[in-house]
Amino acid sequence: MTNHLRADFPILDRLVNGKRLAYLDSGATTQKPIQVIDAVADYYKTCNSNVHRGAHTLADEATTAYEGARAKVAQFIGADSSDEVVFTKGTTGALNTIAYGWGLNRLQEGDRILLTVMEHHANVVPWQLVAKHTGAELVYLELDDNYRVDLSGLDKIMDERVKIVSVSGMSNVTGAIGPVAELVAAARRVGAIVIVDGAQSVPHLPTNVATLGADFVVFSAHKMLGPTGIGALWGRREILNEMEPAEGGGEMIADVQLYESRWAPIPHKFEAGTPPIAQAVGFGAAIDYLEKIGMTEVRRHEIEITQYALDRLAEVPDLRIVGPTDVAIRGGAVSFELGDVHPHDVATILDQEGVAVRAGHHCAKPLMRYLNVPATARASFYVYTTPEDIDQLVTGLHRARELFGLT
Amino acid sequence: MTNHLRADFPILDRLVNGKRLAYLDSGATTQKPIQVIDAVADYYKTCNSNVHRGAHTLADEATTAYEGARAKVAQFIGADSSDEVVFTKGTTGALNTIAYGWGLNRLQEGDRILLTVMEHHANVVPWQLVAKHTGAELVYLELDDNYRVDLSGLDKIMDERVKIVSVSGMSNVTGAIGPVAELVAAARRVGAIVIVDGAQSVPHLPTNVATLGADFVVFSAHKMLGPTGIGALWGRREILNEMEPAEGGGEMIADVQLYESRWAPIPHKFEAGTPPIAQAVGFGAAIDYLEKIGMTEVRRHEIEITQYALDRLAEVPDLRIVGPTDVAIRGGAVSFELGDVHPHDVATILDQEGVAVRAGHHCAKPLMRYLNVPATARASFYVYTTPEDIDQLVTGLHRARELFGLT
Amino acid sequence: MALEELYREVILDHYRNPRHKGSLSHADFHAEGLNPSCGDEFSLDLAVADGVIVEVATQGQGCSISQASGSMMADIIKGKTVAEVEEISTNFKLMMAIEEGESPIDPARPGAVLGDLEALQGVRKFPVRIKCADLPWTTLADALEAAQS
Amino acid sequence: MALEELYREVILDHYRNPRHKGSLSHADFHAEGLNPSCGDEFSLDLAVADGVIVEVATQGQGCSISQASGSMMADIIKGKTVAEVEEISTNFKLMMAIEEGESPIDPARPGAVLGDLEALQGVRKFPVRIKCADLPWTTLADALEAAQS
Ligand SMILES: Cc1ncc(COP(=O)(O)O)c(C=O)c1O
Ligand SMILES: Cc1ncc(COP(=O)(O)O)c(C=O)c1O
Repeated sequence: MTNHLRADFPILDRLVNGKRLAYLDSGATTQKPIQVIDAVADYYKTCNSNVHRGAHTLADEATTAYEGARAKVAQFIGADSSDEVVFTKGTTGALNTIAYGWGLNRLQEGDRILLTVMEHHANVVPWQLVAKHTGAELVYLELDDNYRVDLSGLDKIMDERVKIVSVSGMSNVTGAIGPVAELVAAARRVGAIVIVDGAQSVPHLPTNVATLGADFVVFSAHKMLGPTGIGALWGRREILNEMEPAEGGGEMIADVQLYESRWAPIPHKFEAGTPPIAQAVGFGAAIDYLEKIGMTEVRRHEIEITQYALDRLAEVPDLRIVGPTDVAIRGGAVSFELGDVHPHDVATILDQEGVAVRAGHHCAKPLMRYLNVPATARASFYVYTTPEDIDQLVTGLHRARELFGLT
Repeated sequence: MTNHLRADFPILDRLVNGKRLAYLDSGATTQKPIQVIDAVADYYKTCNSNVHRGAHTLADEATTAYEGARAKVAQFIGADSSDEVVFTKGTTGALNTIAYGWGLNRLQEGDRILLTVMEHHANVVPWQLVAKHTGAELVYLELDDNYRVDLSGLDKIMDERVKIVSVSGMSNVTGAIGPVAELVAAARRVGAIVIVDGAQSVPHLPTNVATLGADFVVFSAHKMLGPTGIGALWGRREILNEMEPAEGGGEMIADVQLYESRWAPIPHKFEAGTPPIAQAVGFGAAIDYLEKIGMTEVRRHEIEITQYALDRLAEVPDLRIVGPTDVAIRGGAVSFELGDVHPHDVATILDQEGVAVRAGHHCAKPLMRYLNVPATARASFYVYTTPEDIDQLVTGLHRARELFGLT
Repeated sequence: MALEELYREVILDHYRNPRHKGSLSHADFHAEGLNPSCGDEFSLDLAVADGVIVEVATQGQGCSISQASGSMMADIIKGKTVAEVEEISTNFKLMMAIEEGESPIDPARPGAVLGDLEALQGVRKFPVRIKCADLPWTTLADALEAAQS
Repeated sequence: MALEELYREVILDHYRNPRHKGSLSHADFHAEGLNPSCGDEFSLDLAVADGVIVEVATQGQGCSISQASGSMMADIIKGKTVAEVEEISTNFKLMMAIEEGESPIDPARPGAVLGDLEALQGVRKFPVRIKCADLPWTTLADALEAAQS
């Protein structure tokens, strides 16, 4: 398995500490193909302008480029129409938009927000903030022995008090795929809305919001070959129509009077201020790139490379995978522990070998506490990852064992 | 007066409708020099990675680049230290951060937020939203005959009920400079905090937050040669320390437990989620570019070009400037009306001549109502603007008069 | 030249002297249109008797294109049946390429199918301005929808 | 090679067998340190009598560098006066280039000024890890600040 895409990614040619770069930190952010880098630069060189408010040619071209990117995002996730797609700062921005726009205006004392212990801080802290303001409370689903969300108590937990269910489509720590379909079905029965934190799932799994059944799906461009500074919030039209905006400012209004305002139609209602225009253009180019590969192929490659990684890691003594080992139920974020070598030491040693991995709590402290691991090292993959990267990782891990005198 | 900077701006070479581009819409967003465009692209090509959370070389380089940009912004505005600078989505994002972080947590029924009728929607709507949630009320200062904020009633208005004063450093419609020093002095007496919407003032006037006396200054990179998708919030350390975060997520926490969390120190407390990293790098490059020119020179050029524009526009019959005509008290956003030719028609006609201007309410509907003009056309300038651009504008305006049969 | 075709005499005349300006004290149907991106406004009062639009009054604020389109619209729909008005509206949208299909108007030989409205054909060369011309017609559609329900 | 210098025998020994581990039921001073960017934790109990640190207990969680640094610190400060401890702390920070100034340690001839701590010099080649080595010392400074006030 060679990887013909790598030539598109300029950074993969560089050396790190004199070694070939094995970039295994795509769960944190992916690298960008030249097509995306150039799309952003070309936008600035040829039609940069503010959008929507202008009657001149550049403004029109910029608006067309920006709205064109929205249409690409909508089509990529199978949305009914572009105006169900709101551009945000990223996944975190999107979750806060829902927490403040929907939660702050509708939740009441006694209402419940159902999360799982595997959520990223982005899907925990906004709900804590809104719970504090509204008097709503948080409830958590736990995990089974296979690192999957344990649904055995769901019927008891899912009652009329639950107004929001928010779950990760794929854990950024264990790689486990979230039980979205099951939660959607259960939430429907009590009329709760379902939010999917798609930061990891949308880049790695084919996603179709029309068949998914959730009410919101949120994700970040920078984790799917796109620029930093932008993400997307997809919402079901009826819910977006009735939801209040979280932020106020220009572009999101129909009228502003001194003491009150009326909002613009969706999606603009949720896009206060000058949006990340060049970033939207880059996001669109990233989607073009992924569409060209095909998301089925992206997933197939990920299963293949993850299987290879799990196999090779199994050869390393003292190494324990923190996550499911069946590739059918997981993505390509592979957390592990290596004997008593602290993950930060693992990362430092690997870095000397040119291998980039994350180490720490991965913005999932509740999960780390739940699993009773203070930290993990994590290797995570994307379309450009090759077996050679994995081999380099394994070599580095042997070096770590040697340095720490593990035998 | 020729302009030796123009060669740095690739877009200025293009033709619009077969004509030389005269880009007079810098108040909406400025064009970007190649130095900024390249800084963003180079970041993606050489050290792209997520920040703060990594123990590998790329993550360290990305963090250094990101925090280096923060230091540049801090130094540019004369801040005591980098950690008083928070990166936001833009001015609008920054104002919402203050409205939710400070306002939502501290305002109470009966408290007052003092604004002026010349504020941009970004400095109106967030306060309306927070007023609705807290029961606080909005109070407005009006304008004098010279389009400046009328301070004659200030002593009566500024009492203990006023908790927040938020004012534009420079109007994006009239160009009038805001009375920041006077409002700071008056606010001090009653213990109100003062926010400066620096979206227009920071790009165009030398700014020193240490001598300004305000508590917050907010601005957008894209209006000062930088990328879209990023802005900055400067806050006085004590206030940032006691202010609650608006958004929750990764990076902004010291600890997250299931039901409560503790925040990271400033500035990270206010930067939930993956920040706009590449955009920060571009913002830093924009500041390098401006520092090389020097903000005194930026202002000097703006006075010169604005004076030239006002002189040449005075030659156009039926043209009325909506804003002060004394360049000492204004910046380079020049709004005008042309007889009964609607501003959108003016803009369309100018566009055919290659001249880009804005037309409409400029996200300042309260001001338009106050001034009783439904819309204006606005020509706005920046460091690359030349007299030739203005001449082209004036030629276009004569053509508009001709097409509308004004004599 | 495109600009001369856009700003024809008849358009400027409707812009400066809008027909049927005002409001009706006894309107049967009322609708208001707003183009949030530019701020143009248009409001419409209709009095309808036996399926015929017997009185029309409009008010608006905006560019020459939106206001002239509204004035011309008021002129042509007065005295027509609701069904006739709907046909006119469709023809207008076809002419302006707002709806897909063959234009009822041969640009080479302007006839009288849409009367003064045909002068708005020049807007087609300015795609961002088409929504200006369309504002009164979406307002009309809102008013008629209310009439139907 | 840099990694061998970083992970010296003595560092791994302190990491695996931290000295003075635990807490004091009768601590005079207590402080907790956290490195939010990596999650490393360190807590420190001190018993002080007549300006002398008579007892030390530490607890922590984190990488070998932060935990070894804490263990070595506990070892060296026990039995010293507060003034002596402050000098050690300064010397440590000079050695690690955390504070600017000439290092008290000649890298060519490791002496006994800082005892085992000198093994941490290898960290200087890994700038991002310096804050790991420093965590126990900032915690110590917090504890001593409480002692002073
Ligand atoms: C005075 C003023 N305030 C606020 C803003 C909002 O800035 P942004 O759209 O970059 O958030 C602008 C620009 O549109 C402005 O001119
Ligand atoms: C599962 C999950 N949710 C949310 C986020 C937050 O995304 P962002 O930092 O782009 O806002 C991440 C990535 O860090 C993630 O992996």
